[in-house]
Amino acid sequence: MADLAPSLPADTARTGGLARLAVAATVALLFAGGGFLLHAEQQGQVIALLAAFVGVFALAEKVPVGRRIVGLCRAHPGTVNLTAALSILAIAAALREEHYTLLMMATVALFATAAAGLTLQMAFAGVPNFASAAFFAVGAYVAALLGHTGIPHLLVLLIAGLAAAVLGLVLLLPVLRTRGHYAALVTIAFGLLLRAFLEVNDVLGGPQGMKVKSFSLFGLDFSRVTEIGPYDVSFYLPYALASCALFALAFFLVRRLETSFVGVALDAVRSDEVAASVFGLSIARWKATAFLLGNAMIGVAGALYGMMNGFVNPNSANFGDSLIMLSILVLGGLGNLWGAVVAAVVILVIPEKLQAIQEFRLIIFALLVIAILRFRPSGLMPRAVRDFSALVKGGPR
Amino acid sequence: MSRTQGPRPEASRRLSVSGVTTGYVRADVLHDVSIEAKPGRITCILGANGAGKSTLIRSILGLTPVRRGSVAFGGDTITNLATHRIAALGIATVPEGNRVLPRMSVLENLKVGGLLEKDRHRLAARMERMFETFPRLKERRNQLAGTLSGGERSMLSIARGLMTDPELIVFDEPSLGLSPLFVSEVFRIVRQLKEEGYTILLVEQNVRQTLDVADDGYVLAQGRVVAAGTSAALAADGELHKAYFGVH
Amino acid sequence: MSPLLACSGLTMRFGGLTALDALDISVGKGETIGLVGPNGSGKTTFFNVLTGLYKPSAGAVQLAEQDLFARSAQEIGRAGVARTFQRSRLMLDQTVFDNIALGALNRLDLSLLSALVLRGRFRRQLSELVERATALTRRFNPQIAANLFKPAGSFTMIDRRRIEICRALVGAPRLLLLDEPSAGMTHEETRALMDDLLAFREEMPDLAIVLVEHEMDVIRRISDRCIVLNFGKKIFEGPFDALIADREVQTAYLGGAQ
Amino acid sequence: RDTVKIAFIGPLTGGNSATGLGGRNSAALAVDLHNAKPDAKYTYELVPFDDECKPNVGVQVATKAASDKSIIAGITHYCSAVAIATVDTYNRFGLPVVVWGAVLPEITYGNDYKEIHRVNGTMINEGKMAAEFLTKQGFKTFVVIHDTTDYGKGQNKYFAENLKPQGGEILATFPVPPDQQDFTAELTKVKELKPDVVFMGGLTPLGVRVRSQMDRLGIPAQLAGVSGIMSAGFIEGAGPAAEGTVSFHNGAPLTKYADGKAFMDAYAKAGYREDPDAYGPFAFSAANLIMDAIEKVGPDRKKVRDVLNTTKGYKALVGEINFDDHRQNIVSANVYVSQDGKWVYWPDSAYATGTKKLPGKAASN
Amino acid sequence: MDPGLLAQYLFNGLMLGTIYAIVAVGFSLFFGVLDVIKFSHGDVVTVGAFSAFGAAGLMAALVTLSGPLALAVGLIAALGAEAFSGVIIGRLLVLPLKNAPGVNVLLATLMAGTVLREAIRLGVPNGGNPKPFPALLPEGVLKAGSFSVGIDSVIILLAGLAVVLATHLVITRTRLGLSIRAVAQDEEVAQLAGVSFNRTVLGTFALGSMLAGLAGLMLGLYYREINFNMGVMLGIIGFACAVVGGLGSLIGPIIGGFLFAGVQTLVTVVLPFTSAYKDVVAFAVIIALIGLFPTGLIAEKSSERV
Ligand SMILES: Nc1ncnc2c1ncn2[C@@H]1O[C@H](COP(=O)(O)OP(=O)(O)OP(=O)(O)O)[C@@H](O)[C@H]1O
Ligand SMILES: Nc1ncnc2c1ncn2[C@@H]1O[C@H](COP(=O)(O)OP(=O)(O)OP(=O)(O)O)[C@@H](O)[C@H]1O
Ligand SMILES: [Mg+2]
Ligand SMILES: [Mg+2]
Repeated sequence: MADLAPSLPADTARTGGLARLAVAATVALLFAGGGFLLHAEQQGQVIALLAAFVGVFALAEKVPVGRRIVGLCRAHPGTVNLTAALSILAIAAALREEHYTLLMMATVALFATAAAGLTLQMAFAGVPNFASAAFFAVGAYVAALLGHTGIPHLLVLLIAGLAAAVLGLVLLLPVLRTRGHYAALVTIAFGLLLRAFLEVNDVLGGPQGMKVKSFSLFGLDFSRVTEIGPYDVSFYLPYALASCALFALAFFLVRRLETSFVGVALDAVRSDEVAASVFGLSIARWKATAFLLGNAMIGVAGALYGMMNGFVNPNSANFGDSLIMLSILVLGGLGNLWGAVVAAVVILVIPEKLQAIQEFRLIIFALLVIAILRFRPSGLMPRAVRDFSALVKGGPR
Repeated sequence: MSRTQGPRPEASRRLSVSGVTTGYVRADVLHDVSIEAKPGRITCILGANGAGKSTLIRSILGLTPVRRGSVAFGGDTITNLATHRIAALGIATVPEGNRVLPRMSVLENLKVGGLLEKDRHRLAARMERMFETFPRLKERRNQLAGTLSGGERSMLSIARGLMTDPELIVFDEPSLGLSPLFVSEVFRIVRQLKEEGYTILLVEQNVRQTLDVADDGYVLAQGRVVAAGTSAALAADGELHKAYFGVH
Repeated sequence: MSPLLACSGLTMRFGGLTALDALDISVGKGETIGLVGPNGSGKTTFFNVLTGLYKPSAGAVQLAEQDLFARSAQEIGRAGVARTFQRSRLMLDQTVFDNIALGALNRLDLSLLSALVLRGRFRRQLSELVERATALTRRFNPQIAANLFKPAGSFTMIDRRRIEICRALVGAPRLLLLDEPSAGMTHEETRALMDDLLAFREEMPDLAIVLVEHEMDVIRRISDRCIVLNFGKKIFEGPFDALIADREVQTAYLGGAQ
Repeated sequence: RDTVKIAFIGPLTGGNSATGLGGRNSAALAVDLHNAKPDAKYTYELVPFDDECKPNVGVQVATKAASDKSIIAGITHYCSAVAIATVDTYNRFGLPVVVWGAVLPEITYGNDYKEIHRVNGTMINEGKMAAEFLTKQGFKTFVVIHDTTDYGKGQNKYFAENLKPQGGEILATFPVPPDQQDFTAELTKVKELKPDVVFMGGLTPLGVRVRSQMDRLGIPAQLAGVSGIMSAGFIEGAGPAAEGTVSFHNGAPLTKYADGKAFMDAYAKAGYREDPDAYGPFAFSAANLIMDAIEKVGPDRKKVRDVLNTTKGYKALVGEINFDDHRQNIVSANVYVSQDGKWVYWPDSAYATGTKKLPGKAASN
Repeated sequence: MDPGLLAQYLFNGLMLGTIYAIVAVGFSLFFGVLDVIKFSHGDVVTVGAFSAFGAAGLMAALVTLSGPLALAVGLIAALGAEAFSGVIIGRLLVLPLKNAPGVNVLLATLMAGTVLREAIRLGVPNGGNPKPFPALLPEGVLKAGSFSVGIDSVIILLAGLAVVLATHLVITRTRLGLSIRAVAQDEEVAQLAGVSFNRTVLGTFALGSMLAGLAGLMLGLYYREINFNMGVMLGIIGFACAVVGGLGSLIGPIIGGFLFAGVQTLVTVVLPFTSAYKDVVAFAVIIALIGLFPTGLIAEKSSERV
């Protein structure tokens, strides 16, 4: 998790079965913990779990074995992702009747998907976006508008993404012309603007927003699902699965881009515009690509989120939620999508688990985030340097 | 270049680094390094790229924490003292890599260099001197330092370092990026400063000219002192050459 | 035949200051020019104008008949002009390979399609590039070649310099601009660097190089022709020996030293 | 006695937490008092949730509460935006809830969900009462300032609708964002228009700002508010300037209630950090309503729901509770005026008896 | 339109602009020192208002103070509390994070803001409710036809402008200002020149926060009402003004402040029914302006070169 992987030579990393087993075990364990956290209700359990996670991270840092395992995880992304997918399915199956848990699971997945979009924009191309919640909401509004027209909902998701991207175009010019805090302000302003507009203007339901039709896939209306085969399940189960699938897709796209020349180009554009342009890269092209693609992802996630909640309103476009998505990105470790998942759990689930402390939730949550930023400045799981050697036959000599 | 009027410091304090080990996150860079800069003399530190010269300078100035060993200036131990305190003790520095304050004008850069000097007149006089030595800086007085050319930056960073009235002056590769004309100018300045009684610690790549001006010298290689002595002796020393071909 | 690079009347002003004053400079295929001059005489500015980082105020620039006057940096980069920077510009927290790859990106397939789905093409280009980068860096220092996927920041100044030169070479440019590659190096290190450069020279006979240096030995060793700038004007053009002899150059640039 | 869980949901953090916490305390008080009864069949446990006055958070906690089988019923929501967003959830999971503070009509009238009840009135009563009362007082010209949330917009809608038949005239309407700080621009415009009344459809913070800034700009007009500003906060916040502000709220003053005194004493005795605020009594009544229903039929959501549905003539702190066919308590709004640092029931006020004059009056005639 | 009213609008606009400007100047001060956006600034303003409120109230409760005296107490309390909280935030948050990516600091300070806000809400009795701010300035209004302003407003306006100006002078003219900017641009060089890094940075935090404290006090005095939420929107607007004006200079944010206030007022005045859209318009204007002036109205002089 910490960027210590490079410290172990490529060949040992490729030592087969045993290593893979260790990796699989580790990941499975982590996810088991996560699933349990989702489910746990007693404050005691929650605290214990949190402590456990902190401990794990500490070990991964401090203890040689921990570092070794971390290294192995880095070296076997395939195994990690496969195990992760299986674990998620397992969790979903185990908690199939737990409405609330599944709802949170879906929420985490969808926010992580949005974070994947942000990753393209901020972690790779370095284009700030402080209006992610706004684009998220745009997706949901599109879903609200098109949900009940006969258009198949998969298509609606696509259109939602498209719409978010297109709306992003409005900002493109100012965002491309400047950078840093100036670009940040443009997006902040846009978010506030959009929210205020939706609230004041009644065409899109005004402050009350709009109802969104629940997602249905090939005629199967998700919110009607009550059992699968012999099992009773929560109608949130299909949503949870769909959301995780969506995240998997986003994960796949982002990782592919990262481990390609496009990824190199984006990183170059972020870290040195001068050098990048001197060597023939078009800054505008890559920033635009990242910004539009990212917003599209956010929009799609937002659409599904809207369909799951059954409504959308201006409130969901507020600055605060944009910051939540941003926190997920930063706390997870800029550019590391598994980090984003962990952070999403921290940001979205922990506060819910803290219901017992009621009005003190917000302040404690804020302190928690500060602590993370303070003691893990590069996030819970910093991004590893791009190592192509796995993709090259024999690796570099 | 003659320094400004006013009492000239009879440099009396010696800088002594004893058994210093230090480094950065990764690993130690200096291993048990001991050097001395005697009052009123020019002491040079030579060594290949990455030998640890700048790291040594940085740990003397409290910019890179000393892990083992100690640094003393005259009576006071200055090991890991806050940098601005060390500076206030009378150590002026021209840091590596012609560093300037980019969003400030040339003039403001010099003013920053003179922050320790309370006396307005001496400040003004010194500023004039600098402009005499580096006419280019005078022309560019109001240009943002960040837009200066490489060499102009070097000039500025030297001039800034000389704006106070210290006892010891530390130069880390002052001639970086300077044209031959100004390289020799820099060495002239160094010699001059010595004549005026300042103590000088000089890091340079320009071995021949450096050994010409220096009185004493040390050679670093892979973070260790591999040779020490009078510059004359070093000039003859074979170790020196080894040290240089020793790298990569 | 006409020269590879032909600049005429090239002028660059910064407010009141004229950094380049009606420069006529031409560089032939496979030629190595030593560009020298006092500090602040306009050498780096010349590079910045050539590579499109500054928009020239007046003049004409042609690279192999292609008009490059006031073109965008990336157009010029694509046209085959590569450079290093006086103050190193590596992306320190990215790998050596990423840094070097940047030099070749504009010749590679950057379409989203091949990045996402048709990976075959990408993988082929990738292994080629890794080959090239390995070969290139090994020339300078096998240590670099062995650690292609380590962050550039973990290397010493001199290795970073080398990496930067490799980045400029990997795209097989027609014109290579080197801005004080030897700054901060000892004579020996400098010599080693020059040896490596000359070695490449052999392999790329058509590559034209403009080299800015304050180390006269370097200029002597590798330049076919020398140009001296002062206050943005060309005050000398000719072989090295003539340069050394030239009065104006001595007073303006060399001083008593030589 | 075995334990039965009831959910309380309201804004415990953020801008509306004052009312939210007041509501929670009142509900908690109800539970404690009930548990203290010797003849109670069950011991009740209040499970509070924070909806942050955010719809999406609201849906999350609503789901959490509703899908928790051990929770039998809920006392839910002060913010309309949240309440309207969560009705589907309660309906789907069959959790009977009693809304304790949100006043948007659609919450009960929007659909016909058997699970949704409401003890407090809607903004319709408030708007109607406001229009009638103000015109009856002889005010003719009005300027409306309302926030752009559904609350403010609704208040504006129903006030305007009811004002026309009464022959009042609205000179201008200023929709403003709920978190706006500076109203001098709007109010200067108002100064230009010289209305008899400024009608303020918004919450306490807005009300306080408008009131104090009217004062600063020397605008003589009468300020009329809505339930949103009927809080100790308004009086405290606007200070002396609050004097003479009228407001409409579909609850009678505690002192008017039979058990009002008892409630206040018990509340004080329990020593909560926050005041019950305007909606505390409703939360209190809702809690009792639910607990009595459970006492009747035991901890079974369906049964409890049916009992609640048929509530008629239930004696609660806030007076008789009678649900109409949409399980909406039938209440008529009351007029209040802020007098000597208190909200005073209009009929008892010095203004009604004529010993004091509403500030706007001087201007209007 | 009646000139008196026109004057009234003008004055309101000026007043609002001054308030925005003070907050904005605070932002660009921090930016100037550490290249970080200290997003907790808005809430620090709130802290200032509340500490002044608390102190004045407390004193009033103990002894009966004359307006000016109570004001002094309030002022001292506000500045004190601010200097303190500023140093705390600087020490615990910003200094340790100074090498982390800017967005981290931004996030950390945002959270710090939340902490302050919630602390006030929970700490102050009934902190969720707005509080009346005592009128500590001389009463009385200046009237001219339909134009009327409180004497206190005038005082506040002038004080505000003075403060902004003073800050500008400190930064551009004094040794402190020089050290501050030096530290901002290269802390090591600054230290080598004898400037204490910590003292300078913490000093700046104290200074900037005291600016916020003053702003808070003025807000209280002007609106006669304060609440724990007041800093949020103010913070964002202040940030917007600072950036659109140009982070390079201190004049930029001032211009930005008056511009933003101008737009808001104008929209309300010209088309009342659209007053709800005034934020929409104002932010649209911001976006457009950045599009036109990528580095702010007072463009940052480019100091980067290769
Ligand atoms: N900030 C740093 N972090 C990690 N390692 C560093 C850092 N700075 C220098 N090093 C390493 O410390 C060693 C010594 O570096 P140093 O700069 O002291 O050498 P030097 O003799 O000054 O070289 P030069 O002649 O290039 O100035 C080098 O191997 C370098 O890689
Ligand atoms: N962006 C700029 N703004 C203002 N002046 C500039 C700018 N860039 C360069 N200059 C000035 O133009 C002149 C030429 O600069 P340039 O960097 O080309 O000199 P150089 O020949 O490279 O000098 P050196 O050998 O020191 O690198 C310098 O005096 C410099 O101050
Ligand atoms: Mg060095
Ligand atoms: Mg140069």
